[in-house]
Amino acid sequence: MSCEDIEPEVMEKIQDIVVFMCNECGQGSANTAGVARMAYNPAIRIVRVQCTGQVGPIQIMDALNNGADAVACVGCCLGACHFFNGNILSMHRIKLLKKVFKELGYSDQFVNQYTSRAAEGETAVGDFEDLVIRLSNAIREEGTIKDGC
Amino acid sequence: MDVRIFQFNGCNKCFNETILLNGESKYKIEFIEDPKNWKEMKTDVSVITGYLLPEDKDTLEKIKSNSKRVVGYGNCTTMGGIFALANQRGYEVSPLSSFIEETEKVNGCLGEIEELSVAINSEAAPKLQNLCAVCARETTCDYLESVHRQIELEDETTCFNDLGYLCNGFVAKECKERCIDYNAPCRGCKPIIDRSGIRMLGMFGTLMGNIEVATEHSELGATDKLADRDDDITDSLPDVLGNFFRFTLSTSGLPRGRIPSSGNILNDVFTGRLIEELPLISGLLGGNRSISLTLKIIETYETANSIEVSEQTKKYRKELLDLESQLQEAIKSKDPKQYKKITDEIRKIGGNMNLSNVYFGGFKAQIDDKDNFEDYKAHVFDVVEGTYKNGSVEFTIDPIGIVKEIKIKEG
Amino acid sequence: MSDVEEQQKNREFKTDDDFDTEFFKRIENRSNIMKCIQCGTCTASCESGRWTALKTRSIVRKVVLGDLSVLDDPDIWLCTTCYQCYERCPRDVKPTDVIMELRNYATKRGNISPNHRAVVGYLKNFGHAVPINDEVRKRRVELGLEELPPTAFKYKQEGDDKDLKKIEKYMFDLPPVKEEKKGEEK
Amino acid sequence: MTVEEKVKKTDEIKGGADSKEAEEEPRIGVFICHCGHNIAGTVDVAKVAEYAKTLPNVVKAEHYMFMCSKPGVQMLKDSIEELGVNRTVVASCSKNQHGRTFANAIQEEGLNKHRHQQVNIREFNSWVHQKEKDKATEKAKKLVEAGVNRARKLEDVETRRIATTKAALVIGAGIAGLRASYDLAELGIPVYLIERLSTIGGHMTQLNKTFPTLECPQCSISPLTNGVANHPLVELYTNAQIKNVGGSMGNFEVEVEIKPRYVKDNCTSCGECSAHCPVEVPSEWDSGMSIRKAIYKAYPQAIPATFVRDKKNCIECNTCVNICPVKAVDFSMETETKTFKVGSIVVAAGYDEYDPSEIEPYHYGQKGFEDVITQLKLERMLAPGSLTNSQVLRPSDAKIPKSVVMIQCVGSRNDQVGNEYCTGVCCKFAIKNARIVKEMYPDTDVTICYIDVRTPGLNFEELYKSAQEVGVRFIRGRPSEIVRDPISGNLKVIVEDTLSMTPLQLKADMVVLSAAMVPPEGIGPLGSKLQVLRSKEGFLKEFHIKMNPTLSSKGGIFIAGAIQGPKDISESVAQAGNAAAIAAAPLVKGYIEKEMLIPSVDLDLCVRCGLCKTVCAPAAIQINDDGTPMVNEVACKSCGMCMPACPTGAIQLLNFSDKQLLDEIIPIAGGGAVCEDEL
Repeated sequence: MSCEDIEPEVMEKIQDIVVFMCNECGQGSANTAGVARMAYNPAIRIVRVQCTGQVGPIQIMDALNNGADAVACVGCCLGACHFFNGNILSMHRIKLLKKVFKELGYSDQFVNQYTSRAAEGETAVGDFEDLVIRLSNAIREEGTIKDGC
Repeated sequence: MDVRIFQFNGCNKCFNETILLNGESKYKIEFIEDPKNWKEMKTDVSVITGYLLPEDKDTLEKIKSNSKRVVGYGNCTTMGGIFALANQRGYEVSPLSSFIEETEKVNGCLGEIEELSVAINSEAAPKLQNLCAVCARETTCDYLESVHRQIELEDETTCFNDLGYLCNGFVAKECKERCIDYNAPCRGCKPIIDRSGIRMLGMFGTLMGNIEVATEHSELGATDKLADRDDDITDSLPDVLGNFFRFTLSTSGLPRGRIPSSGNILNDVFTGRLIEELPLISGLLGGNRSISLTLKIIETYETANSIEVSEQTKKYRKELLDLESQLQEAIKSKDPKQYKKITDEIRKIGGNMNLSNVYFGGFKAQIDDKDNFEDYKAHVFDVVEGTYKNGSVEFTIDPIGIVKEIKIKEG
Repeated sequence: MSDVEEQQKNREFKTDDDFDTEFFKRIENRSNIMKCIQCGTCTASCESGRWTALKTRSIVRKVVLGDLSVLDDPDIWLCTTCYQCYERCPRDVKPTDVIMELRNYATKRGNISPNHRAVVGYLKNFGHAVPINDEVRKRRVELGLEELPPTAFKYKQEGDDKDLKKIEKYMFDLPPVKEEKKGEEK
Repeated sequence: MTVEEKVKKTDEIKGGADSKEAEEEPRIGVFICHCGHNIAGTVDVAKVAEYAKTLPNVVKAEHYMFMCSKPGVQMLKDSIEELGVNRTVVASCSKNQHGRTFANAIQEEGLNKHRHQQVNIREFNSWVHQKEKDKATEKAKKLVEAGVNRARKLEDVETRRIATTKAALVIGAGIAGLRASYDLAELGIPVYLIERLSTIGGHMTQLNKTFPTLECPQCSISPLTNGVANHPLVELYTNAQIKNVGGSMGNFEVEVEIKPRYVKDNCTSCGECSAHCPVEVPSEWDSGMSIRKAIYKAYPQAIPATFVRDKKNCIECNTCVNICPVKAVDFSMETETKTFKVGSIVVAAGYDEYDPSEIEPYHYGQKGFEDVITQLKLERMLAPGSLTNSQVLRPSDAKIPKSVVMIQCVGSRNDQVGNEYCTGVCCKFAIKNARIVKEMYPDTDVTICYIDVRTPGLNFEELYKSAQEVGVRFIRGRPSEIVRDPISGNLKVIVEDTLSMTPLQLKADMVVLSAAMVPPEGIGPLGSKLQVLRSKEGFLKEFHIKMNPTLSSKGGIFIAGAIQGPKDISESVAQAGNAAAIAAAPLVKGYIEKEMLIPSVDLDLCVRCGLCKTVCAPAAIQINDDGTPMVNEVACKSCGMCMPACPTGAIQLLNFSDKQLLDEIIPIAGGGAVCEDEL
């Protein structure tokens, strides 16, 4: 499945996605994607952080509480974190957060963790597409996170 | 000073505790158990206890307009408390601050009466330390090797978190009830900061950072697709909400849950929790019969798994039940002296008013003849899937020990 | 097809169509199989392979490639499941487990080896892989034992027990010997 | 600086910024760049600028063709002068591209350069949403609003110069350590070289020939060993170990424990003592292939040339004390501890050869399997002046083997022993030795059993070819076991020739195992003393695998050679040279410039749990006696990993605090709470 297959009514609900990208590979890959003019969904909004290890559940919940449809962290590849293990720490926290969402009866696809490689724009765009597709699946199944509140 | 104490829904443990104020001559106290039908009159201080639902808004506004100051007393009022766990199933238990502007709040489960006096007199509250500062255990805060959910503590000097059990003490203030003294990790009823659950989640996620987990590739862009599947760690934390957000779910910033409700708030609070946590939760719930409910739950499980308890345990249990009926008398008569005496007795046996010391297999700390204790501990944690029933209590446990369904007919 | 023709056929180029990588996706621990480096430790470790034609490495290779002919290969029935290769594999490919699973697939296709089929037949008929003979029966009686050892089949006559019938169906009703050999089941 | 002073300093930085904020109201200048058509072609920049004007604290919002051009930068500067703008937001390209340009521009006008906020609306917006112009404009508005929100609370970040100690410490005197020491000394930096053993030179001195040119390693390394030993700026300490490491990048204090040699420096290396010593033990340096005395020199060319007494095996008969013509032997020497103040540390602790006895089927080291040896032992046999007189002889009966089988990947590429990596040098190593053996004994069958022959790079494939030419047999297959005939005692290697699908039993008079390179013994304690992180395999972890393979996880500590992972000599030398260069840079310059983008701790909120110390990869956070964390501002790498770890949010990174990030998140997440009572 690709982003083109998503129905317009679902796509309409995907308005704001906050993506925390680390200062190293994350930002690097998004810049590379930009330079290569690789189109992706305009709902993707990138926040620059020093390392994904800097992003805690606080930031993620802040984003969701302020209207984001989904949040993702994009860091360096596993084993290549520029600050040793920030991406792994972030992954563990997101794992717990996903579990919280499941326990609340939501889809666990509203928060996600990815990696990308600075030299490859397509990995960043792949992450974004994957994010949008997962979100669209979640919305199709049970609506957005904002629904019903 | 005119003090009116209002008991809203559910938990009346804090309301009962306010009986202790009754003896003091400087207060003119009125206890109001049915605030909806309260006849409005001007008052100096209104103390709100019990959990609050959206339909209480009008009543609360009425109280606010008639009072010089409003004090929220106890977790249920100030943060939603344990009943806010039902928000997981669509309830809207909300903190007092979301209805009216409160003047003071006294957190805690049970809220401390000394703090309440301070708040009523609008004195400056004493600055409290972090719970870890008064905890006998010592922390190294190293990355964890593994995470456990079972509480079988032999080690009395190492921090719960270092041992792989989740304890919210890092985000809690020092308190009187001190579950940590009874080998029960803190669940954070007096948080030191806002959104303590989320912060604690971040901390515990970090502590697990060294544990290797399986990763996978996504088909798009060939990047590591992470955090998708459960692993050993998340499996060892089967009830994140109950552990991290036991008292703070309504103020945690998490959205309201979408899991269908059973219709009964008490049952919804219990559903989804772990079997070994049930006695602790029922001890927190208050109600005039929380002791008998706790013991009922324990006994239900024991009978079904044919766990033998020692004579001493039986004696303690009987004493507790006796105390409960005496306590009800004291509450009825609003006699502070009698109330104090009985609660002290309960504390002596049950550890604190949350019954932290009453546990599966009996009483955790005080049991002298160790005849069967190891045995029934093993039984309890050897979770047995199935349905358990005993009189007014009926519950179903799934293979990992989560309560799937529970029916409690309130007596 | 004569032998010569078959040999010639084997020498032709194979194309992607000759392989079915999808088929083996159902194999457990597939990721382990995919990381095989074809070092040959398994074949060299194979106790059975020293006397028979079993080439564990090439079986694993065929699974990696998706060569369905491995299911028709009589070699997979030669493994004695001694787990020597499993122990020594430097990449944890678990070749023994792979072979066991291949046997399951092969059985479903009716490719069970005649010897194994015979064993199942014995089990079905006598309740034992090694049928009990008159001599043994006599001995048992002499020793004061029951004539038949207690197997499920001792109670076969109580035949109304549906559970036993059900087990019998799953365990012993093997697919018939297959005539056509080329992979049709996908 | 005492602990209190440091904490106070951390407070001051925070307090200083706060008070400044209180002094002046933020006046923000927003500049939107057209970037020709790159941005303006997709985003309606005028609308964005119009929107920016409506935001609070914005005193100027402009759009311009090329912000990075001279007039564009001048606009920025003018706004500071004319309107008193004290924070700037430029919405243009990425921070890497022109962020610095604008930051430097405002710095020229006297503003702290961290008061500039770069908003990327080109790479992150106009270039990737070229077909959705309306949405791109909306997104640009939100991004600019986020930038303005962020700019509002930006605090000044001080850049501080920290003087460095002009000296370096090198741990390990193998080829990498020697190279690094020599290069550092040549740059004019005093070097303390610490060696665990009694001689320098490391594993390289044990080799017979080096691939691919079959050169004599002793001859190649001796200029370096002599050069280092005689260099006026190098102080060499043998029998020495690191005891404690304090301080941080630029100013370390290293405590070193130096065990005595029991022979004074006036030793003339005459060898009388050794000749008369009655104790004989196997030589470690010779991989147990020869005998040494209790007072000994590891090998004739060993440096330092002074003899050394092995206290553990010495029977204290005092023969050597009496016989020494210069009275150099002194049993009363004691262990001393020295403290060195250095600016950089280079770790070149090398490797150990993997002990193959863990791999059960190969029976290495077991009785009856004496003829199963490792490559390093074979090297020692072949080396000049060896016990076998450079002959290859079977250890069991001292006969020349008629067949030699070499087994590759022993302990490498093996999940079962936990070494997933390919050591990378064994193929070359084995091919070299196979060729030498085959050339020495043309009648002997030499077989290499391999999984893959890995000989990348110039000259190595040629080596492979030359070995094939002289008749070395290559069999593709990993032997499953070595079996011994109980009667004749002959060894057989069981292997499948995977290429012909034939199981083989190879007759082997001698089996040589190409054992892996593994982290040296004692690397764990060393790593924790240095507070550097280690990889899963146990080697020291580099800062970044591609971009900075020489720096360890901690600033000021560099890694060289096989301690980072298996390497051959030339790679080790190359990395050591690089380590020396980057270790020398701050020492030669005399100072480190460090932006104080560091976390500050709110001691009221801090619960003294210490998790911030645990997560801090560069070990910049230390715990004081009272349990509060102390940030070492020099070591900190501004990653912010301590922030979410803190259970109370007491530790906050300057300019990246929870509140500042929240301000940025609010507009881009959709702006404001969705449903107030709930979320």
